[in-house]
Amino acid sequence: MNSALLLPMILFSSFFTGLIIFFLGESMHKARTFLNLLGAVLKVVLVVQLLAGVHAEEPYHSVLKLAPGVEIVLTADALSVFFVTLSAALWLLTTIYAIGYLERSPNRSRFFGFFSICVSATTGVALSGNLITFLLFYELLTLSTYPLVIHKGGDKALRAGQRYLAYTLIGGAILLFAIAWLQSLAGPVAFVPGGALAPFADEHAWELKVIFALLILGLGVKAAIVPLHGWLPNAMVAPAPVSSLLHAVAVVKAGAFGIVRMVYEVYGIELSRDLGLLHPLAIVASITILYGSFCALAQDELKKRLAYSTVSQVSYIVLGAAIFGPVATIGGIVHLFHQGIMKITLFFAAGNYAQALGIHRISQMNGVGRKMPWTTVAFSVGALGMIGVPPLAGYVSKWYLQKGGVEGGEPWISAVLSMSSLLNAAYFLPILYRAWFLSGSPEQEAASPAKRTDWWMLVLPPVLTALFVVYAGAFAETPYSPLEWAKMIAQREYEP
Amino acid sequence: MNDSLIRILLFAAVALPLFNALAFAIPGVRLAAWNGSALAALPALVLALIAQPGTEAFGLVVDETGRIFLGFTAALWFLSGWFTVNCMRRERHRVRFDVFFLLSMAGNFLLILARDIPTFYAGFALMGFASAGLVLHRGDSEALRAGRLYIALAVFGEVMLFVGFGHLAAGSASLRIDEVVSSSTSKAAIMMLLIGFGCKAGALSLHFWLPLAHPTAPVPASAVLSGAMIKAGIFGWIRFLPLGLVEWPDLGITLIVLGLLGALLGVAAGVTQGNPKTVLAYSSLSQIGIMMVAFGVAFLDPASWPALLSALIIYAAHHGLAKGALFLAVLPVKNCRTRWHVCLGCLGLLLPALALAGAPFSSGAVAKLALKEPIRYLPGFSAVLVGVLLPLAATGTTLLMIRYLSLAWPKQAPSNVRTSDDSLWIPWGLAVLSTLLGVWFVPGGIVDLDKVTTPAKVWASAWPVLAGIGLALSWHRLKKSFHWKTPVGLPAGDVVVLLERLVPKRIRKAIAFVPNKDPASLAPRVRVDWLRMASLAEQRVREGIWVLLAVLLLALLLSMR
Amino acid sequence: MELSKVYMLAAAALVAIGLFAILRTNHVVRQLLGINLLGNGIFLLLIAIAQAPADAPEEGLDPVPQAMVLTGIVVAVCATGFALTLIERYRAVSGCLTVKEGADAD
Amino acid sequence: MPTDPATAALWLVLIPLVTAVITFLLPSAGRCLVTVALAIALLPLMQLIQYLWVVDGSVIHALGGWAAPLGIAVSVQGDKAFLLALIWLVCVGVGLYSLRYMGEGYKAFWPLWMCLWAGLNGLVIADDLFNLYVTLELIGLAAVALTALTGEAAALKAAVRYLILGLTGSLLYLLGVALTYAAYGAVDMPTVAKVMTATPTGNVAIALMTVGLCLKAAIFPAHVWLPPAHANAKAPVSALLSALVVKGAFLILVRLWCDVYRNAQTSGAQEWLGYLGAAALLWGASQAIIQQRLKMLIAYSTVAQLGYLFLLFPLIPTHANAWPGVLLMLAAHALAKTAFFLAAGNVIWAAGHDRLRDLDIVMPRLPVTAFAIALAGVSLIGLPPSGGFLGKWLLLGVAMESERWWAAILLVMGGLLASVYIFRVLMLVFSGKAPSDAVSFQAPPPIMEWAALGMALAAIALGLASELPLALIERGGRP
Amino acid sequence: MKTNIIASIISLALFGTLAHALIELPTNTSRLTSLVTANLDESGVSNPVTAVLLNFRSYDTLLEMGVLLLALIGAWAVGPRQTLPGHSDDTAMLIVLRLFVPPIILGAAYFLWVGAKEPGGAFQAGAILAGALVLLLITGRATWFHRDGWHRFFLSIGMLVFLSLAAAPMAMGSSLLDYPRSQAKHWILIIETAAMLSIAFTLVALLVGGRPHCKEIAD
Repeated sequence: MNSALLLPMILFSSFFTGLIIFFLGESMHKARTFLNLLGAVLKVVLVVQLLAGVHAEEPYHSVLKLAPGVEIVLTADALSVFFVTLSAALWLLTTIYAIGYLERSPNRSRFFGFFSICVSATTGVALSGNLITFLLFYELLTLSTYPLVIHKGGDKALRAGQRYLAYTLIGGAILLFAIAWLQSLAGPVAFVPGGALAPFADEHAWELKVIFALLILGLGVKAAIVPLHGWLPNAMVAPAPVSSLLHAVAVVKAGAFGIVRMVYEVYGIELSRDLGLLHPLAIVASITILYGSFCALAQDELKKRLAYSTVSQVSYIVLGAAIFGPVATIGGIVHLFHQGIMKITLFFAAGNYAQALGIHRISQMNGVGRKMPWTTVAFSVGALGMIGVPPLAGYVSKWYLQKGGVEGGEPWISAVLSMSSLLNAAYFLPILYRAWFLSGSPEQEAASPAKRTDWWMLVLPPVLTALFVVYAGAFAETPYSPLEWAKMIAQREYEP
Repeated sequence: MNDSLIRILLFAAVALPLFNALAFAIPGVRLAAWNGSALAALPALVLALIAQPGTEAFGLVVDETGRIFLGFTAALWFLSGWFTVNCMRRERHRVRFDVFFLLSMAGNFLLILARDIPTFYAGFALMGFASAGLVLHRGDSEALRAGRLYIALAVFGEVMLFVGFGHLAAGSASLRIDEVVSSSTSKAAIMMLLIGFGCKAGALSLHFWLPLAHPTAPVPASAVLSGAMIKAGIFGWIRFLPLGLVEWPDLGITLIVLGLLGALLGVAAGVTQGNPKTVLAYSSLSQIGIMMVAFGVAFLDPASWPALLSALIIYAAHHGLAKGALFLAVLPVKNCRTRWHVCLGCLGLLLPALALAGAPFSSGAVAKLALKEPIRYLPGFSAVLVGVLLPLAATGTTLLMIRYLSLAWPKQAPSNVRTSDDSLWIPWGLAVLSTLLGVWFVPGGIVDLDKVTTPAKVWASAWPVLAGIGLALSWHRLKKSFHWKTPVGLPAGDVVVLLERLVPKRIRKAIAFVPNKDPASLAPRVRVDWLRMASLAEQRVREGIWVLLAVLLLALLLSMR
Repeated sequence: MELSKVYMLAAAALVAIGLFAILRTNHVVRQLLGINLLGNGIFLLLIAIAQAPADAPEEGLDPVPQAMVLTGIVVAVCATGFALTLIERYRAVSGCLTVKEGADAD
Repeated sequence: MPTDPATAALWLVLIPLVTAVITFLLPSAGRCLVTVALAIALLPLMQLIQYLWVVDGSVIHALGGWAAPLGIAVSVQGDKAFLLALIWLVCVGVGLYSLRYMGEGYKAFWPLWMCLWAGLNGLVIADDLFNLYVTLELIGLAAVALTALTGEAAALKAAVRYLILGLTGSLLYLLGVALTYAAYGAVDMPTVAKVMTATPTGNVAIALMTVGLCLKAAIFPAHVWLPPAHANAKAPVSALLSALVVKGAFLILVRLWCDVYRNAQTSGAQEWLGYLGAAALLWGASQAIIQQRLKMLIAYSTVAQLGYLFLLFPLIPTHANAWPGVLLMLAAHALAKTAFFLAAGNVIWAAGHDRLRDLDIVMPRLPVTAFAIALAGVSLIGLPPSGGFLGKWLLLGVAMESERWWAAILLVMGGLLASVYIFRVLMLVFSGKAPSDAVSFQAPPPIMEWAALGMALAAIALGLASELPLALIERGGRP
Repeated sequence: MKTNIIASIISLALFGTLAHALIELPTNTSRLTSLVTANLDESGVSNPVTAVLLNFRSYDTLLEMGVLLLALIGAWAVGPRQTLPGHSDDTAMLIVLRLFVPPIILGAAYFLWVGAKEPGGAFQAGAILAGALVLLLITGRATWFHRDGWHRFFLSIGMLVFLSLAAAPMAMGSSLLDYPRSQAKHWILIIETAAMLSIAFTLVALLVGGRPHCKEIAD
């Protein structure tokens, strides 16, 4: 497949299946499942090919000219492929999980249609080559995830949807304003390793600072940075596959990915440091990390607690970007992947509990380990990974972040990280303790999970991702692990 | 040939317990795995015996100290594993206990054999969390309290280690322990690591989980907890602190003071305890205190570190084996079947107790003397301090041992009570034997026999024991004549009782402060009057359209002047 | 001031009166009358413009404004005819001839 | 077929007129005649665009062989061709929809619509001020007649108010034309432009013309007739009115200020139009948010979107990107608004009413219409993939270059306000209410739903495949 | 009362600005009279106004006829259904009919013909003819209302003829409304007669208002 065609193929493989699914009737289960899986598998295959290509430093570039100074550019560099692989792999698992999860629920064609469009939007965000393309897919992501958030209907969902829209659209508007301003200053800005704004730094220093603040504000909404994270816990009203997709793969990551892009490929790490942008960003990220974990302590609803934990975990990525030095970058970028797989495991498990035993609150989770051993094992692996227990993925990213922090001359970062790990332990370990050691009240004991023929659809994804968490952590040094890829990214980022 | 054998053994040491634990998950294989937990420690034991120091494989290494630590730890795990097989057969959550038992074993071996920081830290964390399972095993409220404390301290310790390792490895590219320790100079790292490993070892001010956790855990678990896992903290100090490289006098002194205080507190609190296992826990506390003194000395006078190292190794080995034997004794001794069993039990108890107290010709004496040797040449008042106080600690230990014996004296089981079955006696017996012989046959022959047998040395190790016995006898007579009741015991885990009353109220209030309500419900519905006001405004514009157009016309004309 | 200026001012007056008639009432037929007045005022203005300027009387009337007036008148007639029909239908349906800015928003 | 483009454009005026007369003669044959007319009109349109593609310049054509100041001239250039194509596309969409919507009744709809179409085409290509008055009148009367077509009290009242204000507006415009003739001796735009100097009569003329045209274009203070008229008319009619009719007057205003009265230093006055635009943007959106009826909401959204066009009015002659941006904005709004009104027609066809509060049972059962509303909404808000976004993007660039921060912020704010009322409608689709048979529901015919969706897709396509239209607009210079 | 004051203020202001603008009018503005007289002989008519109306600016007139037809269509679409006055044999009316209708028709024809030279033409003739038709209408003899087909034909004859004659030159290669210079006079005459007819009938139809109630006119 020649290289110019591969990127649009990846982008549209899930888009077209999504459109077709839209118009499938509700009753056509087989056709819909087949199309879903076809789209997912096709995308994974193409992404693998892209992986090989980018590893071999092949150039991938396709352009669609819209207007003077407005071009849709798709490129595939190491960072974008990293995010695309994450979204493609996790989308395949989430699709399987969603098919099992929404077994008998209404309007599934609509759900899977928007589901596929949302992922193609995420791929678009990853593969975008310049700011305008990024903005295009960033807004498309908002549009395609809104119907997913309010899929269940009912005024609670609608209210959550309203909040979600209010935040994301305002964020999008700010981003639009900032990008337009940037374009009026520096012409159409493309993503160039090492940043493209250096020549404009001297006379526009002040404006560039304000624009950076606006960009972070715009992206911060999706990356759930503290003052702008309000929508995330409320979006938990969505069904489990959606909240897992939102938190692990699509929306939240798009925000964090955007911030990483801005710092490294629009402003460039040196310019950001010279303009003194990194320090405030690091402070904001740290506040988010601590605040998110602290709030998670107080939540009794399982998904709400996971949501707040996401708020804090995503800011690790931002923190990684905000510390000058390749080691911290590696930590930040690899956490992009690790947080994805860990958080999606937790949400799959949460979804299983809700679906099989009707458990939504942590107080009801006593003795759930015995009843659903595999799911709870996956949940435990995910939770321990989140805390940063060594052999698992979370430890690797925290280790690099902290090492980068110390080397980058900011020791307070290791204090923040350790404080956050403690808080993580404080809100995850009680859950594990309830699941494994306590036995539930008599009627909970009796409520055995409804035996279903396709239970594997629900249990297999979390176990797989849990295994992947262990693989990414324990075998971090092997050639094709996320850590190696992150090292390659950091190396390309700092070398040009 | 034996090189590939050693490589297999290295791998098996860590892998066997792990796979054994995982085997439990698959229902079919469960039965076979059952008695596997005993054999899981064998490869490590064999490895410790035959491996030459310095062999490396799969990211694991067996060096000098590692080999000895591995030796006595593997022995202890093997014996308590064997003990578990027999005593836990009828327990309710048998499978869960075995899984956690095997996982802790794997973690322990991994951290001893680790070559680089991540592997060490992985082993340490695995052992930490798995052993929490052991502590929580009984599941009643007391176990829950001890377990929560244990986990809290374990996590705090790990986080400290995490930050410490970060600072330690800041400069260097590679993560091998030896390279990293030698290259790093950051003082913060040393402090962090001290605290981190202190939590695990139960150093003073971080010790309050120990007297609670050990008694509530089942017997084999507490044997391993007290014997092997505490030593992991010591092993961590030995491995990671730049002893012999950095001279840090004030840290040395604080360590010495803390050590001695710990030793004395251990004795003071332990004597008044009612439960034999708690007494033993406090005795471990005091022994750790003594070891801390050694580390303090190392910081004061880095040159003395090699000697101190060998002393510490012996001391750790001796304490591990003795404490293991004493803990394992609690169950079989309680209700013996026959009189013969009773006297055998007495013998079995006396020997390790004496060894622990440091009676002459026992492993304890050897260890204590080895420890005193380098301290004697210390400059200044610290030498005196150590010279006098160490023997005092020894007497304290003797007192504790006597208290323990009085509590756990073997009695003939009355006819109606089920006696402890004989299978328990064999592993216990072996444990006692190992305490006696172990130190002597320490592989590599660190100990040279002649030094111990000189009369001066004999007397030096004898008088503290005798003083201890004397004190106990006089105390006993006084109590009888004045009918004193034994004074009310300090509640186990003294400091924690205080903490529990103080802290929780504030924590709970802080957590409640976090907004848990759904913020959307806060926005009052304001739409209605807005609606009326807006339609009125539209009305106004409709009526006043011509005025507005006239104003527009005027504005256009004026602006064109 | 020559005759054409007088006509122009008269035209301006007619326009003003027409506008006044439209503005002061919301009775639709009166407003329509006002519109016709306004239209005639404009046509008068156009004719006044068609007058030859004082300094070149020989040129006579400029036919283009006259043509415009003719077309304007036809358009005005059509508009008024259609308007009256519409108003008649409006009265038949809603019973009143005024378009008050009533409370009902639409 | 004629070779020179101006004649092709004139065919675009003649075809609708002829169809109007014939449909008047044979009322029952209205529907097929109009479809034929729409098909035939494609020929001259294609030829016009193809010709302009080759010849990069504005073509002026004297009608009846008489040169400009005496006779009437007609000119065609890139942006006018784009507008003619837009008008044709909207008429095709409305036509397809009305085939089934009007059915056998309302025979007068077809000839009135054809007259409207002829008037619009005439207005776009006209170069003569008086001719513009006649086309304005033609459009105005046709629009009022179409509004009153339903015959209900509310529609008639709206039609009467529209007529009164419309007639006043065009007469004020005529007064302006008369004064211009008096001041500059000609009514032909290029001639007047050449001889233009800042005389008091000229100033008064342009002021009067602006007020008249503001009334016709329903810009902020003069928007009062628009919502009732557009809301109570039939769906295809309100689509035509909102998308095209109000834009006609705006186009004349642009021609007047940017071509004719360009060098009579009137830049100060144009600022006022910019402020009017800002007021319209805010007023329209805030009113739309609180409306209780779907079509009123859409009508007020038109008032708001017109604000976009006026916002950067003063910059049109000076900045390169301004005019393409405005045109793209105009086209995207036309297509999206047509889709929105046609979709509203479907909803009313299905539910029998358009009270927003009770639509949450009906909307979930109209997936295609909901999708059309969603896509149209995306373009109205100005979210990326759509034409609306591209227009807004270009205008943002212009606003930033000219340091008009308030305009830039308003552009972005407008989008946000629009999203409030758009998603208010879209939320109804996800109400999750089970379809109860207590509520009467009559599924609209598929062609009507697909027509609405087609127009919405066109609005989105304008954003993606915008290279062609933008190149067309660049052909033949700008105002 | 308040609206009166506001209305008067606004209209006075408008009067003031208009007066100011008109007084300031420069007297030497160029005019199109000379141009018209120069091309008058080619236009095929001697009356300059008719020349401008039907030749130089014939496009305006074409659109204006369109507006006329549009107004009618609108009125019929919107207006209420009207009932035509019944057939009256009142002798006085008969006498009036016989006395006035023929001269009016003759007068209309004269005005039509004289338009080429003197002020007159299609619109004036149409208006006069409408007068005659009104007389017929009042006396219930408006037979053409009852035959819908013919009635629509007469209403749209003006537009039909004008459009065909306007489009003819395009078919012959030259542009719209470009009458052949030589026969311009005849073409204008044909257009004017057709226009007169349709103007007359439209004015009467507008007078009636909506569409009349008749048996054979299907709605």
